[in-house]
Amino acid sequence: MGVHVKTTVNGDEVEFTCAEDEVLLDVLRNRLGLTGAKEGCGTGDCGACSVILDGRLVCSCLVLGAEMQGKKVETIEGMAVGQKLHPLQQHFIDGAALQCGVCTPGFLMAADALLRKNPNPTEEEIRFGLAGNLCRCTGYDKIVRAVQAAAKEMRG
Amino acid sequence: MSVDSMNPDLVNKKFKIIGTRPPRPDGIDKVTGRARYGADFTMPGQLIGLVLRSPHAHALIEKIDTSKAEKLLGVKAVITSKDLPDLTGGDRGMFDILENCMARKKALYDGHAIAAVAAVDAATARKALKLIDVKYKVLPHVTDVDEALKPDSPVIHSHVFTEGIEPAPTKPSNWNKRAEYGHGDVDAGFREADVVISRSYKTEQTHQGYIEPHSVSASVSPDGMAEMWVCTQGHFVYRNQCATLLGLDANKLRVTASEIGGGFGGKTHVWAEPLALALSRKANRPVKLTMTRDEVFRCTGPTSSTSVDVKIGAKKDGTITAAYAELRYQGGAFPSNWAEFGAMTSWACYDLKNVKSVSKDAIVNRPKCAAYRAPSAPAAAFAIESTVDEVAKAIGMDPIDFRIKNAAKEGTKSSYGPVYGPIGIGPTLEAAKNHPHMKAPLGKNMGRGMACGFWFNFGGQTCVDVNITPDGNVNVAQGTIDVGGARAAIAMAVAEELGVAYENVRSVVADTSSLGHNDMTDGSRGTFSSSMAAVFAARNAITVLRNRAAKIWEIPVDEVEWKDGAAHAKGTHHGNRTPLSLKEIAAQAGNTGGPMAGHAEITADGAGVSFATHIADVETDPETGRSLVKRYTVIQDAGKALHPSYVEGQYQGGAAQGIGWALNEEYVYGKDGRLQNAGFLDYRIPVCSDLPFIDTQILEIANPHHPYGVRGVGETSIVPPLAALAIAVSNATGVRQTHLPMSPPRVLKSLKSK
Amino acid sequence: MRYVQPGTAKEAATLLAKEKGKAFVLAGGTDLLVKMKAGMEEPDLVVDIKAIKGIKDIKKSASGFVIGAAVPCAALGENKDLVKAWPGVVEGASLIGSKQVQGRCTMAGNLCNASPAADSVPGLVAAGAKVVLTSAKGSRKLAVEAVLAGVGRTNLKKGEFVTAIELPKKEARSGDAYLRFIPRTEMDIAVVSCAVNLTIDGKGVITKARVALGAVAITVLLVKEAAAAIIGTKLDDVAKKKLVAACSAACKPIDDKRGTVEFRTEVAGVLARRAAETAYARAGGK
Amino acid sequence: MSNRHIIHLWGALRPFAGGALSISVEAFTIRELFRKLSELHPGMEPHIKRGVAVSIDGKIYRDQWETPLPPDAEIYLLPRVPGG
Repeated sequence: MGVHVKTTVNGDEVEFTCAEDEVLLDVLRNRLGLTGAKEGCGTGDCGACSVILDGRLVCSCLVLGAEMQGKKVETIEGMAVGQKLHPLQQHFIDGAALQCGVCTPGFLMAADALLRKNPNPTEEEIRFGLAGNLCRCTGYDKIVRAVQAAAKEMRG
Repeated sequence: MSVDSMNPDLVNKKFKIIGTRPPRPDGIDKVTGRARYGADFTMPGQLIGLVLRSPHAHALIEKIDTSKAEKLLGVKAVITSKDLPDLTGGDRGMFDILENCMARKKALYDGHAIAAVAAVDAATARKALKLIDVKYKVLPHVTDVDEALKPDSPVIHSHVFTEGIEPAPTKPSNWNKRAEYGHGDVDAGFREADVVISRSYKTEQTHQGYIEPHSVSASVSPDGMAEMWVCTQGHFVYRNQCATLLGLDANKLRVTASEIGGGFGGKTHVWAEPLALALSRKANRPVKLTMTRDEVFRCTGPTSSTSVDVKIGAKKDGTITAAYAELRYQGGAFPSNWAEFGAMTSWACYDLKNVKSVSKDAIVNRPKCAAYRAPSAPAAAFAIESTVDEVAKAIGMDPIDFRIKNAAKEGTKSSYGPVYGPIGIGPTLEAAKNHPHMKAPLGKNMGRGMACGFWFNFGGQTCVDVNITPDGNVNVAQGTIDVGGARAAIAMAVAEELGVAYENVRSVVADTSSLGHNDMTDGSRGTFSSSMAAVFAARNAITVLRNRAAKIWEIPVDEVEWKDGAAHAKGTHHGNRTPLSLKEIAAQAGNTGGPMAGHAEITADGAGVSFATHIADVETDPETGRSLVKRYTVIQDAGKALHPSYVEGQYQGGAAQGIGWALNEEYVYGKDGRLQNAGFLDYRIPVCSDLPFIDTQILEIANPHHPYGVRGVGETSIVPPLAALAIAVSNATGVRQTHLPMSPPRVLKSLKSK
Repeated sequence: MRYVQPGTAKEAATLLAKEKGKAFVLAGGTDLLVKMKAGMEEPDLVVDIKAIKGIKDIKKSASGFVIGAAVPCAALGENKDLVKAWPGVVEGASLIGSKQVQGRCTMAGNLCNASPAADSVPGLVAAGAKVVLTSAKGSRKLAVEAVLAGVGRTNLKKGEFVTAIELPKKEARSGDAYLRFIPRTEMDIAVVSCAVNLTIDGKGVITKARVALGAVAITVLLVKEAAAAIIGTKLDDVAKKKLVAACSAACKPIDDKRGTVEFRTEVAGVLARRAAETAYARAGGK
Repeated sequence: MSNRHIIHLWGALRPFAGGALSISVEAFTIRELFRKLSELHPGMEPHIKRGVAVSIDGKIYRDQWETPLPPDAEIYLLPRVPGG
């Protein structure tokens, strides 16, 4: 029973053994202690568990841990560099783009994935880029504004 | 300190920190994934708890056989209602909560808990659930509010006889309560009217839709010592409820609130928590119980579906002569007062000579309703504001002028009884009238709607401790849960009072063993009441600090005053002393009397009622019935915005929830009484691309009952959107929309009747 | 449950053929894992096909495009040649779920999940796409519409799985388009959907057309009457009216939580008209 | 100074006062009011225990039973409304 996997998480090589039917989200949370990704639905409908897998934004609840052999996973825990917050993180705080904060890690991963592909998105591109992430507190207003501000800063 | 002894002299004070927008103390934790929510906590040796739920809407539980599940390797406890004996002492409300947590003789709705297991892991617990054998006798069910009120509806509780009707009924029914509010003579008022319009409206059931499912970790020892880590809007209330239901001493049950991933009223009473405690007690191991999203929708507390009739009479000059409403709400599988609260709020925006609201509360085979942001008010406002709009048009008056003419003001006898003091409905309407949004041109297939909303705010029991650390910084312990940035606002209030920098103050939510009882963060009370307590606690701390400075200086305390974060000696003898900073006083605390602190334990009454006006533009596709919101403006009175960003956030969040309710969110029950859309795929809350920016305008009409003039701001913002959008879609399509949500099939069908 | 990740299609097919219990192919997993989470499926064997050589590639050839079964939908939109040739197919595939789901889901998986509301399928049907099915014995090709047998059912044989989808070469003066109706702007399952693929002559007269409808019957429908309604026309108002009528007539929908019979029947026609207009414009028609 | 007040009742309390819309009670504080209401109309006691809000000249009190009832104040008893 179980699958032994070697993979890279936030640049660190990690090894774990998981059940064959265990999803990446549970591996991250229960085996690797990375609880930044949240289970809001477990069915890919809320985006709270978003991580970046080999450069693509995915819901970690819809990926098996067993599939992770030799992959590169990026999670919210790897977003800041040392003490330096990523501009998106800083603008989310400064712009009050979070209230309860439970969706925030997922939004930050999605926004990061968006800006890597499109450093200068329109408001509409931001809104559709983040449409896979549900937020119930903010009405998305300050989230979109924070992404705009971060994108501007990152473009220099 | 009693509230009335406060001096509201600071209402017009020039603030240094209040009104600015500093970062929140939990910000970095929340953007780095470090913040710990309900499910992010692990207890040593913890088991995983899972719940078996009824697949039937209404069924007798004839037999539960748990023996096979108990024998499964790795299963440490299995519980049924037998493990939760009735310890409520005749408190019917608590008994209903108990029965809602775990079905007793009958399953009352699809998803009602029947049994629960705790096992070494989730896979084992899942297997165990399948081994529990339940024999049901399926009973006829009812899920619609109007059906439930019919005489031939299947009776859900044989002990419920309609309250509030004369003579008292002799047969039980699903109509649990009738109530009536109002004054004057509505029949006479309708006779005076030039125009009378009657309409009937329906709203479907919606859920708060918080992104974090309920999660609790519980540990009970054989000596009665217990701990709970839980996401909740009120850890003290959860403690009290759980202690009552489990027969524990409240002092021995220590509850720590996790960060909360949204609540909006949905985390105001217990569901899974008593089950986790009972499992832990039986297993003598910690138990973690986390709901799935499906469970959140099927078996926590959504809000009522409603059916409302409205009749308004008005003269050609725009005076409303009579207003009548009958409100029918279902409260789920237990008796409730939701329709009554709807009746109380229904006409609160208006100054009416003749007004009457009748409420009928109904029981149906759906989950027990919980509060949802200004509970009961949005559906009532939808019906009333829609009819107000129609009457205005019928007499040829601009709907906003018609509202201004009839708006409640200071001295108005409210529809629920009392006479209003200074209130904000007029200013929000005037602000709306003058807002550029009202004059912006509309495109093809677009319509604009505006509507008002009212909500009672409240205060309640609150504690705050302010502790000065030896290095001269400040710790604040608050007892109300922070749902949207309140820790920042509370720290700001303390910093403002002490005259220190915001960065020198840290506020945390303390556990139930560290403070006295605190009411929940509900009723828009969190920041209102905790900031009031924080101000008083800080002022008490200043008294201590002045005393210590007096000792250091060896002068009378009357000759020490506190300003700009330091003790200043005053009077002719001492005026030239260098002020003593908080840091300097703190350094000498040990030899001036020991630790320094200020406390406040208060009942924060005087929250003051709240009003808002919203403006919405929508575009409706006439060929598909789909409506998109193109522009949205919220205007609301905040009294005083401590941290304006978080006040705006409350306005925007409430508006977005209301937009979802108006357009697409609804519980869909099948003929079998089962919920068909228990997930975020088909329970459609607005996504980012569904919404425009939501403009906000904060009015500040100081609340004289708060030291800084604060009013609660959390809830009122969800009241107007249902009506504002319904009116906007009606204007866009030319067909009055009377059934929410205005889902495309419903709107397209209404267009056929044009 | 066992999880295997074979390196060849033949190996995968053999594993699927030999399994006595419930065996599933894992490509993106965005349907399978949801069903597992809900307890609707409890696989004994999951065959992850993503390590099969070439199965994540998009190849352009003289006869069109070959899209590996494990190509995530997000990659389709990144392939400029594919977007240019088959914008409607890419539109459909790019509407499945969210950006997150896009990073994983595949057209082959979307097809084999056999939901009548599958977003990528009408576009493939309208395009005349074929699937390549591989078994231990070899491979065969099947028209996309022939794969579907009913709700959640396909005509694939045990031990057989999709290794690629073949899109024909885009004809001159042709265009395709896909539209779906959802209540929100994103994240929903299609309540009704339509894809149109058409070719015009130098005068703008439609010479060929394929019209496919989704979520209005137990499978995606290829509606020949709808195509006939516009062939030989310049998509004038009369032709559009006939197209709308033909599409609505072809609908055999159900009432469910997402929509009603009336709604689906009516909106199918609306979408067909709008999709045809877009396809016609893409073909160069004015 | 008179401490006699007209107390307006909401619907659910009226049956316990013979259907009256309001009753007259002598009391200086909310606590005294509740005590006298329970004595005069025992049927109201369970409601008071469950929670009654008191509107005094438009300001709503839920918990502060020491609050004085000023002369000629307008006093309404109301159900305690929950919040979200």
